[in-house]
This record gives sequence, structure tokens and C-alpha cells, in this order.
Amino acid sequence: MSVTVPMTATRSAVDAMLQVEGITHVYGQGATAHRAIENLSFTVGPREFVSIVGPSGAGKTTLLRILSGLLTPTEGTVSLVGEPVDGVPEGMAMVFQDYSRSLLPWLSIEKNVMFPLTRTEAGRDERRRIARESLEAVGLADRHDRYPWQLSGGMQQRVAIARALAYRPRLLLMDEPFASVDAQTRSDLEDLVLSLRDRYDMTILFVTHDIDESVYLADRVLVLSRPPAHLVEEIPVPIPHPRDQITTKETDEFVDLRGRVARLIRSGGQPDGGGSR
Amino acid sequence: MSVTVPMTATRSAVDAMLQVEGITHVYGQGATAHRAIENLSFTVGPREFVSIVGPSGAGKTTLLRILSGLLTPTEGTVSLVGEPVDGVPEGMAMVFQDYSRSLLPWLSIEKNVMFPLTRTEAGRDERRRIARESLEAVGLADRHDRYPWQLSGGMQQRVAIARALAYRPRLLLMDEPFASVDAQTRSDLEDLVLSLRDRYDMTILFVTHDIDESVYLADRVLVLSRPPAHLVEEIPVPIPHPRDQITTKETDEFVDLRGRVARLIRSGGQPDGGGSR
Amino acid sequence: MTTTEIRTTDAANPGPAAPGKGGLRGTARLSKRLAVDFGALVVLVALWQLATSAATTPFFPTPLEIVENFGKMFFTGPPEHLFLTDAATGDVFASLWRMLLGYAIGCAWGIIVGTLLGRSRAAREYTDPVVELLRSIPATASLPLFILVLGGGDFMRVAFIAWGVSWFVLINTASGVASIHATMLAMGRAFRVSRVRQLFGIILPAAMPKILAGMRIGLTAALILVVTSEFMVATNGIGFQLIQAQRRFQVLDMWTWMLLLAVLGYLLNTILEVTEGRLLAWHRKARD
Amino acid sequence: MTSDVQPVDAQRRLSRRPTPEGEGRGGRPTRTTRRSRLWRGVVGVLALGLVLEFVTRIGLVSPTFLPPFTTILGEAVDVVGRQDFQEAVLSTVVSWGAGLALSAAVAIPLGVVLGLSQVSYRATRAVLDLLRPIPPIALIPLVILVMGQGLEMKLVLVVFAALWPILFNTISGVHDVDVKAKEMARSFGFSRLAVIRRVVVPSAAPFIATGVRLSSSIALIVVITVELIAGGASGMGTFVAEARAVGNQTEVVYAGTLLIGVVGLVINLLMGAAERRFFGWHTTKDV
Amino acid sequence: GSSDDGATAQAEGPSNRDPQASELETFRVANYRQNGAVPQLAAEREGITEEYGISFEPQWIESSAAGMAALVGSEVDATFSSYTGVIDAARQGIGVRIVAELFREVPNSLTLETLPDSGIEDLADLEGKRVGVVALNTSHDQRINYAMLKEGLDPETVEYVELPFGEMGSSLERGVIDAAVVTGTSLRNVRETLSSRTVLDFGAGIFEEFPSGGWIMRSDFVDENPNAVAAFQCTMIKAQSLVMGNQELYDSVMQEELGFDQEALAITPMLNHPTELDADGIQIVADMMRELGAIDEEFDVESLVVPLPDNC
Ligand SMILES: Nc1ncnc2c1ncn2[C@@H]1O[C@H](COP(=O)(O)OP(=O)(O)OP(=O)(O)O)[C@@H](O)[C@H]1O
Ligand SMILES: Nc1ncnc2c1ncn2[C@@H]1O[C@H](COP(=O)(O)OP(=O)(O)OP(=O)(O)O)[C@@H](O)[C@H]1O
Ligand SMILES: O=C([O-])O
Ligand SMILES: [Mg+2]
Ligand SMILES: [Mg+2]
Repeated sequence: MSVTVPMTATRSAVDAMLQVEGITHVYGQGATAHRAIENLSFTVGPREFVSIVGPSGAGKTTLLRILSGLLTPTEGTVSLVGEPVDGVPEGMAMVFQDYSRSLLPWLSIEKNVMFPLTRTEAGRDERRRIARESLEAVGLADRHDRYPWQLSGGMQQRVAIARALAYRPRLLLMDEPFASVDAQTRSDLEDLVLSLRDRYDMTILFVTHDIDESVYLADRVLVLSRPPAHLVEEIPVPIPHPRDQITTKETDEFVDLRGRVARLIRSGGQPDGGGSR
Repeated sequence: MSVTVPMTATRSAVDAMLQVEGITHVYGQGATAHRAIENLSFTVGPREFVSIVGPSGAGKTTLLRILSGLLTPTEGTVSLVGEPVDGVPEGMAMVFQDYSRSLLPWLSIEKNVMFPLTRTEAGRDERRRIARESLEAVGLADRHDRYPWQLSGGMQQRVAIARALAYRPRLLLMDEPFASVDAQTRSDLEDLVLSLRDRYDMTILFVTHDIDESVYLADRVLVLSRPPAHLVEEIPVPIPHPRDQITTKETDEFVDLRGRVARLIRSGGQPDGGGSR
Repeated sequence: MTTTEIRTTDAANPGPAAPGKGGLRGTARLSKRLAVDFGALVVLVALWQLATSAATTPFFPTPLEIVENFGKMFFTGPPEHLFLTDAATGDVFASLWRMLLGYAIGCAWGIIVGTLLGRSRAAREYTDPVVELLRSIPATASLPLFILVLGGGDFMRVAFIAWGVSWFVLINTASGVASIHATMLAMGRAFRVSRVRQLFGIILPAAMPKILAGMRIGLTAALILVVTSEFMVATNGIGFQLIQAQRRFQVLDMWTWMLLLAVLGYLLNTILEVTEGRLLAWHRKARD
Repeated sequence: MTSDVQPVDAQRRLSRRPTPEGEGRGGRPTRTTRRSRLWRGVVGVLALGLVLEFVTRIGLVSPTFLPPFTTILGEAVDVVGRQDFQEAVLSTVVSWGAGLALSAAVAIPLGVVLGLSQVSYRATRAVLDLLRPIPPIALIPLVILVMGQGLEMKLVLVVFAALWPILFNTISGVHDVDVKAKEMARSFGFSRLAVIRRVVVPSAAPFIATGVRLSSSIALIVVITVELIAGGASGMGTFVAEARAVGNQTEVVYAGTLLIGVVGLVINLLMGAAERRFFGWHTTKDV
Repeated sequence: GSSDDGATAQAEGPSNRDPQASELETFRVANYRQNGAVPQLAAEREGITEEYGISFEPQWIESSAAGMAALVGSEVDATFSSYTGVIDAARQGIGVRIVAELFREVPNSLTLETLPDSGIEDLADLEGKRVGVVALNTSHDQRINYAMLKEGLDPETVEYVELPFGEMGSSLERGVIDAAVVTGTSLRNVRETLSSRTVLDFGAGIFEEFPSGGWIMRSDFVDENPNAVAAFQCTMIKAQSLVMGNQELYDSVMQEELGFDQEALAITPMLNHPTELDADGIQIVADMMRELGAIDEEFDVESLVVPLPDNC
């Protein structure tokens, strides 16, 4: 609980925002023990956008839960701006994969979005304004008084995104946030997240199964292996910003990168699969 | 409850498997009433694979719930092989969008898959064999004794798919079944569903947000408008079977079709958007 | 699988997968467990002993006196009766079987009707005021009616207990059944699972945590009700002996009967809890 | 299915849960639904009345000892007008209300703590499980000795009895809270206490409310029973006990018993209405 | 709670107490709402309480055991109780005192009734039968047992069960019990409605003038409020002698205060309200209990009695 994400990223890029060292996680005990993550290490710089891809069940959600301080790893340490994480750090927000269960059914969607804002200094009106703004950004402003169960799956997912955005986190963890959203909305939301990253100096870790998306958004793509997850490769994405949904995806660089990621995933984390190109 | 999907599609292709006529659905009443579907009509032939795409909140889930007999539409009728549907028809299976909530947490995943099989004549061993086979097909055979909450999101979704497949339905309704599954597994599952369609003579309605997927799988793509959903266009996909994840997607025909669908969706259901090509 | 990257940490670190089962550690753990489970109780009883031996009122005998009387009252019978006294066999067993039978019937009835009400709005609307009215009449006040209609025998007592118990189970069952998530129910219907299997395979397991919570409350109620039912037209039973001891100011006996009730309640509840642990293992683990 | 076409707020008020299947497909307009609910309730009560009238008239027992139901109803109307009865009602209701409020104030926080912490649950279990089965009525003479006066004595017994349903339903409700919802709140940096206040308690609230509803009946049962069998108390139970001891007031006894039920009914209906009003979400998340 | 032990000697002597200087203005008194309550009600109506500067706040009880519980818990200051209950309590170390006799049994006031077709003709037929009594281990069941014992019968074979007076009739009719000990309106009801027959009269034969019960107070109360006790005793004695000679007063209290109708009144005889406190007379209750084995040693009633003041 003691670590605070700094409000402005004044440190040099050499300083790690997030440092993951030798993380291993084992679920359960004895015969049914399951080794989800194996000795995973990597570093994320301030304002960096890192995509995480890997096969289903690799341990991506487990990793995000560890980074957010919700789960203590069996082994290894996580540090935020140099200090070990031993609880949920201040200034962090998360979009959960199981979005429908992370919404509170007794609150309207506006109240759901306002929910974490009570922790900020904002007054009630200010909180409502911020919530409306976020709902507007995900295209749900006109539904603000509905309840989660009155929304479609994709809409619920967008509410969860709006809630995280409204919180203005310094560190944003997103677990397949656009899985249930249609292609057009998805493109819009991708660009929205990128622009908010710039506007609010956020550091973002983004789990996705969409390879195009992982490359389009990221400064770096982490490819995880089949379970127990370890790092297969880190692929930097040196495509300049701002990026464009159509033109960027047409560049050779992009096509090349997405090909590399795809092959790495297909090879299921065999290092040779990644190095063959 | 009285309609039965015939076990073999002996009727001519002219006979509709599923006929949807003038369906309108309104949620709620008065000031908060929400018109989800507006006067929707279409027909699905036996053994046909129909993809349904449309913006988030269009009413796709609502539509599937109506087709499955779980929800009675405000207006309009649904007929299965000529008889009106007034309950859940025999021989139909559904993969729910809300997959994590459709699994029974007190049953191992094998038992979850076996759960609906008691309706068939199969004995216990036979049911177990079928369940194992289906879990094998979705890559979860080694986890058969785990419980849903011990699985990752994508794995839970695959359990829900395995359950539907094990049921050997004549009519299969799938609501974004691969949303949480990684790209590789997704490709595999797509091909699996196509092959099972052939093997078991299934008629499949498939809701997805992935345009490539909608075209790759389908014999016809239905594009729904922004809510209240109506039919923007039906796009036949005359690409011959068997299809291939790489070569099929490289054909001009495929690229052309996916472009049409994409533009239709982007235009948000304005008919001109669809006709401009 | 992908062994290439795995460092040889497995052997060095058994991790939480290999819990120590050594004799010493095992004993230590057991005694710690016992300390947690019964520490508070022991401290309270000790305080009680101190307080009552200091005070001189005839109404508060010391726990030791009560326990001694307990042994004398119930376990000084002839060897051929396993040392059980007539009080143990005549009164305690009589009450126990009335209670258990009434409890079983009440639970069954409560679950059946509760499920029905949780499922069908029409049923609920027809019965809501009646259910509320009937369960509003205090059991004690309705005892004379039970005697009037069913006579003064064990049949009446069993019915009376079942009646009282059923409301707790019924209300909790209805509430548990009504709060099952719609998608789960839709799944059962979509696969045309038979109604019977929907009931036993989905509805009851899903509502089980709340049904069992109702059954625990019902168990408490059953003990209270069996005692109450033995206040009238009874010739034996715990309630009968208790009220007689109380009337005749046999304070030590009264405390002894109360201790017996407490012990019985504890035992029965432990049985219920073990059953619950079995039935709800999934629930507990899924929530961890 | 019916719920699909009902306005949300009406649905919340009217029905704990939409009908799962089979009936009223396509739904009914709100006002009709409300009226039908009322109508069905009335039908149910009338049916019960008919059964009672029938039972009391088939000659099972002479009317001297069990008057016809309609006679009892008539007597009930008279009794309601009596000042001593009105005072009795007030006394009973005050004991009930204070006892229930106290029980809730003790049991809800305790239940939350025991529901969240395995250790505290295990540490207190033995004590609670030994105390719980002791019938409150068995405590009457003892409590009279210690407490002396009427209201406090009733309160102690009521709290002792009404604690358990709230406690166990709270524990069970707290156990049941979706981990994902708790994790969400924790991920936003809410303190343990804040998670409890903002997620655990609201999420368990409907079930706690059910516990309160059960306790409300128990509290009434105990108040009445204490009044019935303890000499000193005053209230509706005392009113009936006095009539019972006389021997020529059978109508008054049954009328009093019926009125106790009616007061209980009113209390229950109010509690149910409050439950629906405040925790309607619990039941409307169904499709 | 009280701490005095029932065996110690009596409270203050009669003459040291001033009934005109009661420490207490209002007495909370517990009693059956039956004909036994007439003196208490008449005392207020005829101004006797006023004479001593006191008043009564009645509490109606269902059995004398309830009255004793209320008394011991300081819920009331005085209660009516059968002497059996008092002796039971005193033997358990509860400090209680008898301050006045309330009534002695008269014929046709308290009887054991049975239905005409029950097959019970006399006490001998009671063996193996169920008998309803308002409270167990009181003079009701004990008098039946005693009478049987005197006739050489085995009282052990009778099954006694508890029921309120008001529910005796229906229980007889439904066969829940075979015979019932009833009084007042409940007696009238079973006689009229069920044409019941009397098996034993609790105020006749060997039970003529049987001391049924009296006014009981806590011994600590007696010690602390000697004048109040005197005032209470004087009031009750005066009221009882007033009622005894005045059928008209009796009838009107019965009708107006207790709600008895003409018919009920007709079959409810006036009780015998003593104006003395006769420990020797009451002693026969203790002796009966001893003989029945209800108590395991001799008990001296004298030790419980607070003599009446001589300066009323
Ligand atoms: N509570 C648990 N108990 C036991 N095993 C678990 C638990 N949670 C997750 N696992 C296992 O850990 C592994 C990693 O799960 P995780 O949810 O992190 O995967 P993921 O990479 O997020 O997958 P997906 O893309 O499907 O969401 C899986 O094999 C899963 O079965
Ligand atoms: N129970 C309900 N009450 C009121 N409105 C509802 C309810 N369920 C769905 N809706 C509304 O109906 C519309 C269609 O919902 P539906 O779930 O069918 O959309 P969808 O096309 O499946 O969207 P998605 O792709 O996001 O899953 C949405 O606007 C939604 O808000
Ligand atoms: O109530 C009597 O015990 O007399
Ligand atoms: Mg995941
Ligand atoms: Mg949907």
C-alpha cells in the first residue's frame, strides 16, 4: 500500500517505472498444484505502452493480478519506481477480463464509473462530470442511468474501461479490454487510449489476443510462452506516433512486426520459432 | 417446446431451417423502454453457416435469445422447419456470451460438459467419452478434473464451447464464442467448428466482432445496424469449402468481402455505406 | 512442456506444494488449531467459574457444579443401559427424535415450497400474504391450536416443530433460488435439461449456500420449538423437565438441562457444518 | 420473461424476481400486474379464511372452545377498539422494534467480521454454537432475576434470539460476495474497510435483509412468548395469556392470537416492502 | 436477588410495625383473574387500600408458578401462590414469606371433571389416564394423588399434563386428556357444554377447608418494608372479612371487575377467605407433600409465616 506512482514522469527513461524480477507463481498445492508463471523478468519504463500476448492460459491475467498487488507471487519481486510492491499501489487502475463481474449490479453505470473516484479529492459534481466525460468517450453517455444488467456485453466492457479512464491512473493495466467490442468501436477505443496515454502520462500494460492490436498500440510487445509462462521475446515497436488505423497498418514495418509476433505465438514459445525469420 | 430440429437435413435447401419474420423487441416500458430490434426478417437454410455482425449493443445477443426460445419477442415470429418456436427447440445448443456465468462452479469442467448430455441415450461411460473428446478438441483434455474457477478466461470460454459441441446440436447458436481466446487457438477452433458442421450437419448462427472471422466461417454474413437493429445487408460468401486459414484469406474474393463487411459496419448501418463499393 | 527455459528451481524449492507433515510440526499445528477453536470458550468458562464461586446467589451455580450434576443426571445409569440414566433415555431421546423428525420434515417442506415460491411469481403472489400471516403468528401462540387439531401426542409435537422450522428454510430457499444468475438458468433451459435436472443440477446447488444458512437457523429454531412444545400436555422431554425444574426453583437442574441443550445444539450444528463443508467445498474454494 | 417489458422501477417494486418461464409470455402492463398481485394476495387470504371457517364449523370442537372463524373475526374487531389492547400492541411493538434494532446493530458488524475472517470465525464458533441452541424461553426466569424490569428483560431475550438469523445470513452473504467485485475495488486502492463498506456490505445487503426479516419474526415470537409465560411483562401476549387463564374468553384468545398474527403481518409486509425498495437490484439483474 | 434463607426465624414482631406508615404506595400484585381476586379488587373499590395509604397495580397470571417467578425477579411485590409452590421455592433456598392466607377451598369451586363416556366413575378409574392440570407439582395433582393414596390406589399410574384452564374443555372434547382439574368459568363450560361429571371435589371430604394458597412476598422485601407488609396484611384481612359477609359485594365485583356473567356467577361459589393466618392449618399441605414424597423431609410452615399485625 505504500508505493505511489509519481504524478509526473520526471525521471529519466532509464529509471524503470515497473520492474519485474524472477516472478514465479504456483496455484494450489500438492497434486493439483499448477505452475502458471515461471521465472519471469522484465522492465517497463515510464509512459511506456507495453502489450502482452500469449496463448490462452499462459498466465497473463495472473501476471496482471500480481503487478496490481492483488496476488502475491510465489517467488520474485515487483518494484514500482524502485520500491517493492506489497499491496495495491496508489494511482493504478485495472480493467478486468471478467468485466461483467467487476461491475457492481446495484449501481447505475454512471455510479459504477464514479465508484473509485470517491478516493480522489474531487467533489460530487466534479466526479459526476468526470464520469460523464468518460462515458462519453466510450460512447455510453446517453445510457448513464442504466444498470449493468441492462447493457449488452460490449457495453458492459466499455463501462469498465470508462471507469478505469475516469480514475486518471498513472499506471493502467488492461486485460483484454476490447474483447467484446465491435471492430469500429475497438479502433476508436484504441486511439482513445493512445491519446489519453499522452495527455495523462500514463504507463500502460495491455493484454490482448489481437496481434494487430498488440503491435498497433505498443512501444514494446512481450510475448509469453505456453504455461508455465516465461518471456519468449520482447519486441520493440519503433513505429512513430501518432499512428493511424489505416496508414500505419499498411507500413512494411507494421506488417513485418505483426508477422514476427504471430509466428512467435504460433510456435507456442519455442525460441526457434521466433528466431527463424 | 414442441419444435424439433430434424436429425437429418433431408428437406430441400429451399425449405428454411429457420425463418425469422418481422421481429421487434422492446426492453422495458414507458420512459425507459429500449427498442433493441426493429422489424427484422431473414431465413437460414439447413446446414447453413450464418455470421451475424453489428455494432456493440445492436441486439445480437437479444436476437440469439429470441431464436433459442429463451426470450419471446415483442412482435414477430420465429419458425423452425416451418413450425413456430414457442419454447426452446430440441437439438439446439448455445454458447453464451457471458460464458463464465454459464458454467456451474460446483462441477468439474468434464462434468460441466457432460451436464446436458443426460438428455441423450448415451450411458455414463459414453457421455464421459464424448465429453473428453470435446475437451480434447478445445485443447483442455488434461484439465478435465479442474473446476471453472481454476481456469483462465479463455479456457472457461473453451469449456462452454466444448459443452455445446458435445451436445451434437442440429442448430448451434454461438455468441462471440472466441472473444477471449488467443489467435492461434481461435484459428484452430474456427476450423474445428467448420469441420464439425460438415460432420454433424449442423446449422450454425455465429455472432462475432471479428470481420475476418465472420467471412472466413460463413456461407452468408448478416450485417445488423446500430440499434434498434435491422438488417443492413445480407452478404453471401460464395467461397468454396474446405477453406484454409492462410490461402483463403489471401484470395481477392475474401479480401473484397471483408472490405464490404467492414465498410457496412463502419457506416453504422446507413444503407448507402453498404452500396458504395 | 517448455523445459528449455526452466531453471532448476523445482528441486530446491518445493514451495507450498509440499506441506510439512512431520510429527512435531503436526502436533504444534493441532494444538494451535485447538487453541484457536476453543481458546475463547475456555477463557469464558474460567471467568464464569471465578465469578460464580465468588457470588453467593442460589441462581448461579458454578460451571463445575453444573457439569457434575450433568454427569450425575445422565450418566449414572445401570451398565446394561450404557450407564445412561432414565432421564437420558426417557427425556433426552424422546426430545431428540421429536426434534430430528420435525426438523427433517420442516426442512424438506421448506425447501420444496421455498423453491416453488422462488421460481413462480404466480405462486408467490397467491401465497405471499398468507405465508407472511402464518409465519407471523408466534409458534408459542399457535401451540394450543396444534393441540386442538392434532391432539397432545408426539405427532402434534413433530408437526409443530416442522411447521416452525419450515419458515426459516422456506424464506432462505426462496431468496436463494430467486437470486440465481439468469445466465445460469438460461443455460439449463437452452440445453433442454429436464426440469428435474434443472432443479437438482442447477437450482438447488446454486441456492445451496443460502438453503444451508436457513437450515442452520432452522436447527436453532427446532431446539427452541421442541422445548416449547414440551411445555404443554407433555409427560417427558427436555422442555418438560426444564420447565418443571424452573417452576420448582431447582436451579441447578435447570442449568443442567440448559447445558444439555447447548451441548446438543453444538453437536447437531457440528454435524450440519461438516455436511455443509462437504456440500459447499466448491463454494468456499471458488471464493478464496 | 414478463419482466422484459416492465419498467425497471415497477419491476423492482413488484416482484422479487421475474418469472423464470412458462407464464405470462410477452408480459403485462404494469398497472395490471400490480393489481393482479394485489388480487392474487386477496384470493390467497380469502382461501385461507374459507378453510378456517370450514374447519371451525365441521364440529371438530364445540363452538364454546373454538368459535367459528367469522365469530373470531368479529371479536377481533371489538378487541382492536379496546384501549388496553392498543396499549398492549404499543408495548409489544416497542419491545420488538428495539430488540430487532439492537440485534441488527450487534449481528451485522459481527457477521461481517466473522464472514471475512476465518480465524475469528473459528475462534468464536464454539462459544456461539453453545449459546445459540439455548431456548430464550428457558432463560426467562434467569433474566428476570438479573434484569428485573419488563422492557430490558424482553430486550435481552429478544436480542439473544433474533441475533442468529441476522448473524448467519450476514456471514453467508459476505461469503457469497463475488471475488471479482472485491478485487475490482481493491485494485482501485480502496482500503480493506472501504471495500467492506462499499462492496461487501451492499452486495450482501439483500441477504442480510432476508436475515433481518427472519429475525423480525423471531423477535416477535420471543416478545409474545415472554409476555405469554412471564408474569411481569405487558403486551399482546399478556393480553392473550390473561384471557386464556380465565376460561370463558375463548373468542378473545383466538381473536388476540389472530391480531398478533395481523400485527406480525403488517410488520413483515413493511419489512418486505423496505427490502424491495432498497435491495431491488438484487433481483432485477435477471434477464 | 434475595439472599435470606427460608429457615431463619420470623421478621419483626407484630407490634413494632405501623400499618399506617407504609414504605410503599403502590403494590404490584400478581393473581389469577378468577374469583380469588375478589378481595383484592374489593379492597380498592371499598377504599380499604386508601385507609392505609396504598394502592394495587394488578398483574394477571396464568399459573402461580408464573407469579412466583415474577415475585422472585422483583417483577411484583406480592403474588398469590399455592402453598405447594411456596414450599418448593423455600426448599430451594429462595427467600419467600407467607403474609396472608387468600382462600381455603369450598365445595364445587375446584373439581376434577370428566366426560360422561370416559369410563371414569371414581378415583380408581383414573389409573393409566391423562389428567389436565394448570400446573404440575402443585396442590392440584397432589390432592388427587393424596386422595388416591388414601383409597389405597397407586397415584403413579396417572399421567398429569399441563394446560391452561381455558383450554381444558377443548382438550377434553378432543380426547387430548381424559379428565381435567377446572375452576370458575372453565368448570362451568365443561359442565354446560360437555355435560361433564365430577370425579373429585377439591374442597370437600378430606379436603374440606383445604388451604389453597395465600399472599407471598420476598423475605428481603419483608425485612426492608415492615410497615408496608403490615399495611398490606391489614388491607387484605379487612377486605377478606368484608367480602365474606357480603354476597352482594362479591357478585358485583365478580360481574363488574372480573366480567363474569350471571350463569358463570351462579355456579361459582364464593371462596372461603380466612381472616387469620393459621400456620398450623397450612402445615397440612407440607405434611401431604411429605407423605406423597414430593419433599423428602419434614417441613415447618411456621418458619415462612409473617404473623398478622395486631394494630390494624
Ligand atoms: N484460482 C486458480 N486456481 C488454480 N489454477 C488457476 C487459478 N487461476 C488460474 N489458474 C491457472 O493458471 C493458468 C494461468 O491463468 P491465467 O488466467 O493467468 O491465464 P491467461 O493468460 O490470462 O489466459 P486467458 O488468455 O485465457 O485469459 C491457467 O492454466 C489457469 O488454469
Ligand atoms: N434486460 C435488459 N433490459 C433493458 N435493456 C436491455 C436488456 N438487455 C439488453 N438491453 C439493451 O438492448 C440492446 C441490445 O443488447 P444486446 O445484448 O442484444 O446487444 P449485442 O448486440 O449483443 O451487443 P454486444 O455486441 O455488445 O454484446 C442494448 O442496447 C442493451 O442495452
Ligand atoms: O395455581 C395453583 O397452583 O393453585
Ligand atoms: Mg486472462
Ligand atoms: Mg451480445
